[in-house]
Amino acid sequence: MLRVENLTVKFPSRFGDVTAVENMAMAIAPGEIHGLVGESGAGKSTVGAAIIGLLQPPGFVADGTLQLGDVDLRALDRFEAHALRGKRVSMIFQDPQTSLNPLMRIEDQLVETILAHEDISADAAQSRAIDLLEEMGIEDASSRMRSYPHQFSGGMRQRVVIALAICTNPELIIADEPTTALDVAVQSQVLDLIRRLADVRKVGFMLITHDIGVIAQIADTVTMMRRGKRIESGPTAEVLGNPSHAYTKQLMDAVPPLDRKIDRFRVPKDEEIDATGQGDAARAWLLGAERETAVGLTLEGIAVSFPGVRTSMWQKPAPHIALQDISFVVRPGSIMGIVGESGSGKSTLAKTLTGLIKPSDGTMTLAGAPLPGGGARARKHPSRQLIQMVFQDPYSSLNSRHRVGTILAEPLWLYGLVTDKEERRKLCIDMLRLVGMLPEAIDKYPHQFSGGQRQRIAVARALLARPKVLICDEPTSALDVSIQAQLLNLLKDLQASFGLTVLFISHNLSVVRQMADDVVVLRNGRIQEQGPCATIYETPTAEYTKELLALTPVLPADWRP
Amino acid sequence: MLAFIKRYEGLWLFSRSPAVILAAIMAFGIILGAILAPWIAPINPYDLASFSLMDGLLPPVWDEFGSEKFLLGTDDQGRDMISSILYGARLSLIIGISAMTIATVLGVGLGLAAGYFGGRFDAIVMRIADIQLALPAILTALLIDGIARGILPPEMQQNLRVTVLIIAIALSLWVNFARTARASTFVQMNKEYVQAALIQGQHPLRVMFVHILPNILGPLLVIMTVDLASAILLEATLSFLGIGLPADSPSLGTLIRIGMQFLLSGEWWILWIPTLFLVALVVSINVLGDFLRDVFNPRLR
Amino acid sequence: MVYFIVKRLVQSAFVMLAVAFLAFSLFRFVGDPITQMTGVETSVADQERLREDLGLNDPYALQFARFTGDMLKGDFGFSYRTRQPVAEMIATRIPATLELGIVALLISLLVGIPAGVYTALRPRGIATQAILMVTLVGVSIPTFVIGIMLIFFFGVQLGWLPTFGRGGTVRLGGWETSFLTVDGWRALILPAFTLGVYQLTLTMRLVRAEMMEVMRSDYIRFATARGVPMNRLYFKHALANTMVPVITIIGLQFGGVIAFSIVTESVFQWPGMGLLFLESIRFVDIPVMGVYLVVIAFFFVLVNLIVDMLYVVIDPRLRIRDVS
Amino acid sequence: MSRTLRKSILLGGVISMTALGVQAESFHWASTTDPQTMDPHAVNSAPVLSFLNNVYEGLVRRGQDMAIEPSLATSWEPMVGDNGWRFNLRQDVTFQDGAAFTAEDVMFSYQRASNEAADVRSWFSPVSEVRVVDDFTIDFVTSAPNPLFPSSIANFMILDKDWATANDATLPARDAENFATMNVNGTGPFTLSSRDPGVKTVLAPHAAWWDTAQHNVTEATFTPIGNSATGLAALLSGEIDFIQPIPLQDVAQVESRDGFKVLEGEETRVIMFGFGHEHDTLLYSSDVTDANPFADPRVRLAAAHAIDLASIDRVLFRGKIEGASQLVPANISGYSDANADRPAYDPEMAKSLLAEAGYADGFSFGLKCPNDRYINDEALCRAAASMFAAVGLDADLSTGPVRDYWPQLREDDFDMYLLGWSPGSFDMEHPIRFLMHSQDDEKKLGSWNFGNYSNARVDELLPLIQQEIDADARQAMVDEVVSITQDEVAYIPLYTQPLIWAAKDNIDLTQRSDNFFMLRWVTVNEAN
Repeated sequence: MLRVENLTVKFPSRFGDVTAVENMAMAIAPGEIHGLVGESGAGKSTVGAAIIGLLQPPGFVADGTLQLGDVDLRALDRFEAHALRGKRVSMIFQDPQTSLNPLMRIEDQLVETILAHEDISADAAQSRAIDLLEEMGIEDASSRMRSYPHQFSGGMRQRVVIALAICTNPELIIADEPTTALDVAVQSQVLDLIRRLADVRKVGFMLITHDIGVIAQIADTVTMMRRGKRIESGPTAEVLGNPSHAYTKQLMDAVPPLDRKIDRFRVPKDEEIDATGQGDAARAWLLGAERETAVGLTLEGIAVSFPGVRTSMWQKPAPHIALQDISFVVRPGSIMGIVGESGSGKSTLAKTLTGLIKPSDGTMTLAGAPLPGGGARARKHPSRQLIQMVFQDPYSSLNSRHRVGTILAEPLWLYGLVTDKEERRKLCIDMLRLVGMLPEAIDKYPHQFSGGQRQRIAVARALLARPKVLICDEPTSALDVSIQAQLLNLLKDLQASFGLTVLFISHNLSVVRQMADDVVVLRNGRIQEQGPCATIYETPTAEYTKELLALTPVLPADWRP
Repeated sequence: MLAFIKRYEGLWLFSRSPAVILAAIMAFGIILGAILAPWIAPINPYDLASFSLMDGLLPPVWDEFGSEKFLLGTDDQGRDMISSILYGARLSLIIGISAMTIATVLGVGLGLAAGYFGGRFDAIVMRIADIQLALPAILTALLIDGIARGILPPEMQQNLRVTVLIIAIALSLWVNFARTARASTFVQMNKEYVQAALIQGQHPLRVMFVHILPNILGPLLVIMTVDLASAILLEATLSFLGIGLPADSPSLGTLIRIGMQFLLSGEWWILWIPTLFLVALVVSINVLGDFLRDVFNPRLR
Repeated sequence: MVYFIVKRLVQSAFVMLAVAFLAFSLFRFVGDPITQMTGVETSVADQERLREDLGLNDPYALQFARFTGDMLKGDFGFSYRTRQPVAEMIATRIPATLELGIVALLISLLVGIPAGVYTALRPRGIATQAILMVTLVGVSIPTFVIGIMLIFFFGVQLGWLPTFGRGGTVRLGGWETSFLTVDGWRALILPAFTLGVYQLTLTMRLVRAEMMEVMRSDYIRFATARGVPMNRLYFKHALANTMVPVITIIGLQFGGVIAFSIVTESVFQWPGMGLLFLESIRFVDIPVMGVYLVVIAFFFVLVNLIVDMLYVVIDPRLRIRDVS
Repeated sequence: MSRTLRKSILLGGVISMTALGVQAESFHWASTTDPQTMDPHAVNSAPVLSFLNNVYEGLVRRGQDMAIEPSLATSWEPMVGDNGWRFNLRQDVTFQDGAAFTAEDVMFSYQRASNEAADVRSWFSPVSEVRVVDDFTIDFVTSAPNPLFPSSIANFMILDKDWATANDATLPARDAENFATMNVNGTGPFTLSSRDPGVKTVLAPHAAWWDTAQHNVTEATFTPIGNSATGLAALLSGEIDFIQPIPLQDVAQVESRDGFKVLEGEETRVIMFGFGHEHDTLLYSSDVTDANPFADPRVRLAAAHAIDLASIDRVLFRGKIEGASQLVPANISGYSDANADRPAYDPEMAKSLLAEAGYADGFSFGLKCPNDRYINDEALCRAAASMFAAVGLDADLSTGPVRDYWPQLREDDFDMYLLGWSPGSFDMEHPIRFLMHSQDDEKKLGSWNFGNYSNARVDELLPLIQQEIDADARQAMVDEVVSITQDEVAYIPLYTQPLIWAAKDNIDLTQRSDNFFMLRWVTVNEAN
């Protein structure tokens, strides 16, 4: 049905034309779910955009064949192409929060789309819309349809998005990371829906994703891309289960398993600078004075609530409770994993520990001493130095207007650790080596580095405060899986070397499994379950934990290399 | 890599847009002329002994009655138009740049602090901004002018005329900066690098000025440019309404006000040459502002 | 919703009070009204007596208390210059300024929005570049110069349009309108255009920027991917979303329109509040100046209240609570 | 009331374009300032008095040549046995509301105008008593002989007692309005048909006016236009028939256009420089701080010789001004023909005078000028400062709007200043009383003599001049005063302010030198 051959997409720039996709080839049959996999920058979204004719200007298709059934997509003019969109090929975007026009009712958006392509009455379009929504699993569709997008939850919205994409019975749907913004439970439902549509309606899907677990779960066939080129393609089990290409192998090695803990990820030697062999001075410095004892962290009955938004003159707004009755102990020198879906309060917990948010109740204890919360924690409080944090977004966690050297030296002078400027610089350079970066990095700006490199710099910054507790808030969720593997290896090494107490926060159960000694499962601000990592993963007691574990996509056991 | 390219990219875009290059040359030329006025102007229009009423109302040199001594003619006082314009541009730019600078410092300071501290402080600053907005630029300027006239002795008023104008214009411009700085600061406050600094316990002033400020400079720079243009226009408008600068130390606006008397009388050059000059200056600043906006916000390209 | 409006009302009242205070305290400094109120032959003793009569020798605080107290009672005092009640003087001038401001705003919207949409949709077209350049020049010429040029060209040289005043007006109730006569409309063209040019440019640029932003949003891309017809895409989807921020700014601008009408009214001898205000400055007519400021602030606050409510009408996110 | 439907068509009907041209006898005129009130006694300002002279009348009035002629009084003579004047009133005069005019109305108007609330009460300071003799005879008793009294009350306008009483307007409005602020009831040739303050005032002829109408105006509309360019544009585009004044520089433009004419004349206002005579030191000097050079008449004379009036005339005034030798122009009674010479432009003489006085290198001083009071006032001062600079008098010029200017003068805050003076009584006595007599608050003399020029002989002569009935004797005394003040250079009179009006060609009107515009002399001819 869809046939792509020899596709080349170029983007003109002042350095000449940049080739985003080169010699791409693929084919999708009706009812087939074809996974298009690759890390960021692989050009997979560009392929999708080229097919539906929505390349961001000034990008253009330079060469190749794009054939949908009997139609040569490249031969269409502007109007023909637009008429084809929706009618024969449609698209689903990543974020259901932003994919719907906030000012229009769901009904209007659906009816408008149907009427744009089919010559039927508005009533007929409306009843089709109702049927569709019900098919998508939205109950009471005829009245819910009159709602605005913001009145739906994220998962429901993605169903609406799919309904919109499917309402004109297209042959092909390009789904660009359709589940990346969703929690596992919702993700699983949406994936089921896609599967069903492919099976029942015989719609061909082009499923663009970076998540190998998702591909493994539903894709019939897969195409692996890297740097704009096709690496290999074929039936999913063949390509991923028995990778022949070196790159595919690497990628599969880097995927963290859910059901067991591996010590270190296998990472190609040339891509990882061995953290153990370098940065001796920094290592010595970190291991120096007062390093002998690791410290523990205890939380007792912590609750956080935010004032609600006032909407009535007479009623006091109900406070929004973000955390309630959170008590756990982080053993000195251990890694505590915090797992939860979005909205579970895990980031609030990190902010509470770091003093950004004041708990409304409960006590925190650091190394036996009480840890004041929020504004009560003085700027010079010793915990400021002892607790350091690594953030989720490597693109915003480093000040883009400061050089790496400035960023790294900040904790050194702030806490008066090293007073001599030259020494600070030397130590920073050595610390860069320790986290696997080249010394030249010190005079560059953050945006000159990739996400993984920046995350290493962020780790170096945290270490330069000589912390005893390191809070990692989703440190790898913005990274590609191979980079994630490297960073996880680094964190493990550092934790082991310096006896750090680590709080590792993530929504990704597989990652936590690889890192944590103990685990706390959070949901809606409450602890569902806590205990040693292996216990929780192997014999969960809470229903919620069981469900989470069941719904997390895993690679079939027989693919394991 | 990104900032480097961006800097590079700015230059690259610049080199590709002739209008922007022309504007830059024009603005640069006028600014240079204004700076060098005391050295390059044929006469000093402030020195009453350097010109004579006898030379009054001469048309530009290309007119049959023009004199080669006065390339762009003279006004009703016998002042050389070129000199008046150069000195006028000097004064207009001094007023515009000073007002814009004060507005920037005041607005950005308050906006940053409001965005940083939030809560009650933010509410107070925003209410003050509301009040300021309810009194649009011209009214603010008229008010400040009024107070200054009331509380300063007359002889000081003469000397402080420029200062009063600067403050008046600055006050009518600061809200723009404050609102932008506040909004941008709110965005930055949620960025993780700011949180990192807060967690480390860095001093609020350091967080505001060393961390946040450099990251919100882009939009502020655009406002600065656009507001420089508005400040110059506002000065001209105030002068037209008769509350600008006195005629013996004319800014471009005052020159236009004086020239307005000759709108219908045939001495067109007294009005239109300074007007053309003012428009050229403001247009080129605005073109540069547009360009900066495009550079900082690639989506508008 | 009710709470939201009440909150805005309280804030507005606060702004009004502050402006009233400014109006009073600042204009007290403008100059000595007495010399303006009396002729050359009035003796110093008579002037002093007049000053005493007007309460200008009373303590400052007492004068302010009297000023705000009277104003709250609806007594806006009498003009020093004409001895008429200020409320009446301003009230008779409000229609002229409002009609001018509204027409100017309409011009700026009716031309500015389509131009903004066009230039956003065809960012690289020659027409777009031309429009951008023309508006850039338009925004760089002082308003009064534009006005004088229009008078000179259309009034004096061509003789097509009146050069001053409102032309024929009709009184409807207490409202003197120029909308009902041909003459009135003709007189309105030049001043409204003069006043509207600046706003037009701002509106156009704002719409253009917002529109370009919206056109890149996911929901527009999604709507494109579903093949929603282009016109519907541009005007139903994109423009509606563009209007949300645009309306706020237009609300803020309306205050500017009214204030800038001072200049336009002065050039066209348009008998509105601005002209009255300028005359009052010349004659140090403090009560009129003070009340004018308060009225301007009132309009500003009112328009922004309306904008806030419009906002709610346009954007369902503010109207309907999120159920999730 | 101010509903105007001139040529206006309600929308919804057939829209037809009407010509904007003016009907034969309706007349539109404009001036810079709106009369602030319609009350003839509330404010003593030229725009009000000028405008209301079309509506109200006094006992006497001025003719086209400024001469006093009978108005509501048919004749007047000095009282016998008492100081003062008896006025015989005109009979069969009616107010615009139809009420009859009698001596009671004059008495009432006197009481109203001399009340504390009236701004014009100073006109009556010489009056000690007013007596109604009969319905048409009234006596104004003065405390001393006062030959000029009849001509000093030409602007004293009479309103109807019953009307004012009935409408609660027995006193001029002071800090609030009253009925007379917006309404009129005079005996004059025109009455108010609508008024929109600051916007438009429409007058209609008073059908029962006692005098023969010389005008053919059926409706006259006045519009204040503050911006002179707008005003001129309104004239040139045909929207108005007449405007007063127009800027000097536009005279050529108006004259060059078909269908328009310029009326040029001289006002009675003389523009002059004054000095801080009694100051011990200069206030604004950077070099002479221990003396006041202007106390020396030679220095003052040097300043006078430094002024190149011919250039000022040519460039700033386009040849429209006449030099002034004394504080009144030649057409004012009491003008001293014997002292008609003014100091010539002679920079060398100026320099030598300065050297003689001990200031060979000149000195710096402060010069104050208004910038919105007289024609070209600011430009004049800048030109003068430049001319002073040429002889070594380094003037530090400061200009400001008149609202700030008078207070500065009253506070003695100047070394030299600019002043224009128009004699309200159109007699030389007026400037002597206000500008030349030493300051005397009690007798209210020398009240505008800001520099306090003081000469004992002048002070001595003023009361004699005021009381002298014999014209020749009086003129001799006036000549002496002028001579003294010229010798001592009490002021530097510069020129008489020009008066420039513009009108369409088909309008005939009279330009009176007090800048009052009288509708009763307007004829609207057929437009060619």
